Amino acid sequence: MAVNLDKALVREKIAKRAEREIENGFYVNLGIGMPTMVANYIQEDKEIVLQSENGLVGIGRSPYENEVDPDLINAGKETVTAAVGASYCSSAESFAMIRGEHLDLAILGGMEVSETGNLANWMIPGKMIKGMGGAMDIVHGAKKIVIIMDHVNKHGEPKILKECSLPLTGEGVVDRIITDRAVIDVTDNGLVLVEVAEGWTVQEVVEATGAHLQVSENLLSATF
Amino acid sequence: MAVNLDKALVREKIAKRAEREIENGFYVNLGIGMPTMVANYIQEDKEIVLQSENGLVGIGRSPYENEVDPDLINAGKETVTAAVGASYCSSAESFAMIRGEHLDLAILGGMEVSETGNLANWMIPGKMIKGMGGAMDIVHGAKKIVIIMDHVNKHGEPKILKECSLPLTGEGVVDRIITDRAVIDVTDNGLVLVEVAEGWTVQEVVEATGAHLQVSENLLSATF
Amino acid sequence: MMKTIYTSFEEAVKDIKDYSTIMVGGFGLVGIPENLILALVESKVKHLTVISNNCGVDDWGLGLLLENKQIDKMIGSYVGENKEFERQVLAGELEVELTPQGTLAERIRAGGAGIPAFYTPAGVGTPIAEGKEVRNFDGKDYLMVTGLKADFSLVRAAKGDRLGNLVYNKTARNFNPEIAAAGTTTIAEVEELVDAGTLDPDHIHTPGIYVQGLIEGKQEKRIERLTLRREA
Amino acid sequence: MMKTIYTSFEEAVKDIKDYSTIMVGGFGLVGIPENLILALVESKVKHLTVISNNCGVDDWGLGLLLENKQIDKMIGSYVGENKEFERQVLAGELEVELTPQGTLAERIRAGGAGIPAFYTPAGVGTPIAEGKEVRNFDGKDYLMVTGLKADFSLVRAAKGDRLGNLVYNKTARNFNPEIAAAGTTTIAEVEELVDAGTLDPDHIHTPGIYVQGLIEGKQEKRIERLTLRREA
Repeated sequence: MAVNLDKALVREKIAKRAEREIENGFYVNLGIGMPTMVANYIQEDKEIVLQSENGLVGIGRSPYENEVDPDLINAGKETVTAAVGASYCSSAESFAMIRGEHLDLAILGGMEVSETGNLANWMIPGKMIKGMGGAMDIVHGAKKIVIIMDHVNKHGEPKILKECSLPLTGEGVVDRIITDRAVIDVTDNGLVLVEVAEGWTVQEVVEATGAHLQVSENLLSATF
Repeated sequence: MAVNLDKALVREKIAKRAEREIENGFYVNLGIGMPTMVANYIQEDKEIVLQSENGLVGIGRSPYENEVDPDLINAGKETVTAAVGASYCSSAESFAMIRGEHLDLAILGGMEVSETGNLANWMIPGKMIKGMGGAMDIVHGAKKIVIIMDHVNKHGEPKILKECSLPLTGEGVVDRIITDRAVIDVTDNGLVLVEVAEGWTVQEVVEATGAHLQVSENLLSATF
Repeated sequence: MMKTIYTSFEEAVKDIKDYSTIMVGGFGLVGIPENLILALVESKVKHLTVISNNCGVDDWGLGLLLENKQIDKMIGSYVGENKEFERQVLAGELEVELTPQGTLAERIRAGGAGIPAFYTPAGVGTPIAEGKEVRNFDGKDYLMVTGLKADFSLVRAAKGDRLGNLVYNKTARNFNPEIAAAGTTTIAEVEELVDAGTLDPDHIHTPGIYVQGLIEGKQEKRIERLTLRREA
Repeated sequence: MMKTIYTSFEEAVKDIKDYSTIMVGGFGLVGIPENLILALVESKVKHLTVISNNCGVDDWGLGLLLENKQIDKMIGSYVGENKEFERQVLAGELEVELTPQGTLAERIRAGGAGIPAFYTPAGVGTPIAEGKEVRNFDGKDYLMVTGLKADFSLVRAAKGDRLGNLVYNKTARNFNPEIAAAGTTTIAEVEELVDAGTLDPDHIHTPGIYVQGLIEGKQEKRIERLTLRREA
């Protein structure tokens, strides 16, 4: 039977699971929204660097009121501080760094992911298009791309599909999907279910997924 | 009758005439060899900036012995100083500046120039090829390209030709040629003789030129 | 390299005429040339093509030009902070060209660096690939995109010297250095104008060769999303 | 971002194997990673492809690798300071690819920036255009050239911190920043190794993300053309 958690708790659960993707020593870009929350859960024993595409390598914690510098923000336009050992660069240099695949990991939000790793997360036809920002660059710009999102949309329909119905952000770019219900890898042989969240069964996850899901031989259950 | 000046004096004469191409406020790149000498004759009332393609905007005078910094050289690998208000940049940025046509003027040496403004100044077939260095970039990288060279080679043969016989450095890139005998502009309608040096006649210059030379209506004589 | 030092913002933007293409530095409201934008609003110049990552907010930055209907076309990567923008687009009053942010930054750099076109993976297989050449290098597809230049570039720096050398503060650097290089005429609004020789040549972010005019001004530096650490 | 801090140059280059492609910073003898090159000579690694603007002089810098016949192929823009270079080329022992200096710098930048190819005017109509695509943009011809990457990049900086952030001194910057970004593994020889947080984040030329290992060393800094001002 499906678990019911309030929205904030679901987001926290996904963010905490996503944090485990970050290895010690990683350079990481966190997308705007839920991915930014991942930073709140980074284990203290990990030394990592958060990159912000507006030109900061080494995002620090949020500032105390007396530390606020209006010239220092992250890509979500929030005031931040710089971590010890940070550096600033231009947007062109920042995206040279991204496009050149110098980041180890990017964690981004998603609207839909296809079984071949296509991602849609920037526009809904008929609605005002606000722009893709840096998402189209970032999906090509890290050694590993992890998408975090709800497993189904507000109508209960799968967001993991054979083909995306929405316009794409990138083609064949997703390596791993983390939802409130499961962790799914995109492989050359299709989608592989590698973890099932606490409170969910393999059967329930398979039924809530709109594409063929192989079950890993090493499937883990109730990992988060 | 042709004048006879020793080699050093000829070079000085050409360099001094080339200096007149530099207007107040110009950013200028001077090629290695004779063009570098032009810096010695820059009139004191002109404020100009010399760019060095190895990453210095604002070459200063040569250093006194106690000022030598082995990390500070020009593109000719000579020790220099930085002028007041200079800046350093990477080679990629330096050539971005050059390729983007931010320089007002480049003064370069030449082996041959054609009537369509082709330049050959980097290799002689059969001889060891040392490389083009930055010349191929610079000929596309300033608003005006001035070539300074002897009017004829050591065998007395013209260096200004209908077609270059040597492999090119750039095609249609030269705006003006300054030799020991004349100043010649490369125009859409061919070569135009605009100045004749002291001691030379129009006839002598025409005869020592291997391409058709129109004589400017505003021809100046004995200007240098 | 003698630069024009303006004493009024009105004078600094007076050469910007109708139908000009202008590039404007900044990311969100950070690093925008606030006073140059205000002067453009006052100047009533119109039919502008504006190249900038964002388009301000409804009552600040490029949003003011928008409100005044001075912009015909906007090239940027994200314009989501602005309701008037949405209204004008839906009403067909404003043309928009959306470009991935990294592609935008690199197109601007290419424009200033004399590179007419380059290849990037961003956007392959997406709506923005329409009409663009796709080319495979080493088994991977890329789009060809072209360099961008502007008649006028407006940037903001923390300090500028009288030879046009600029240094930026923290993330206010963003698009400013590449935009400074891509303008036929580049005007820098600086927080502090200093004498030549004051800035360390190793620390200069924008060499003066890219800058034609400077003006000192005081900025409001509005904050879009004040995010504070909760006291422990 | 934990970087390997080497305590011997021998150890710093030990992963560089025969047939590796290496990029080496420097212009002439300025800004070259002197001790890393010396360690490569000692290592006797061979069949190297070397990408560097120049190839040292007969008895210093990359000239030492050449003398030792460790280089199979050289990609650079000017190799005129080296007699042994000439001998090996004429004897067919050394392959050379000459590239205009600005194109070389930009190809290296492109390699580090994930740009597989771009267009440049340099070389159109010259021998180096042979075999390259020519394309017209806005009435002007350009050559398509490709990005360059390396298995190992060796750079030299004035200061480096333990997170790999680097700053360069004066014209010793040259090719080093772009080469640092284009190496799969980048090793920096620094004149002074400092703690993280020591360098001003606004003054860092190479962000630590590009650097995998660092080592402190003392350089000779040989001068190729000492040019002095005559005393008045």
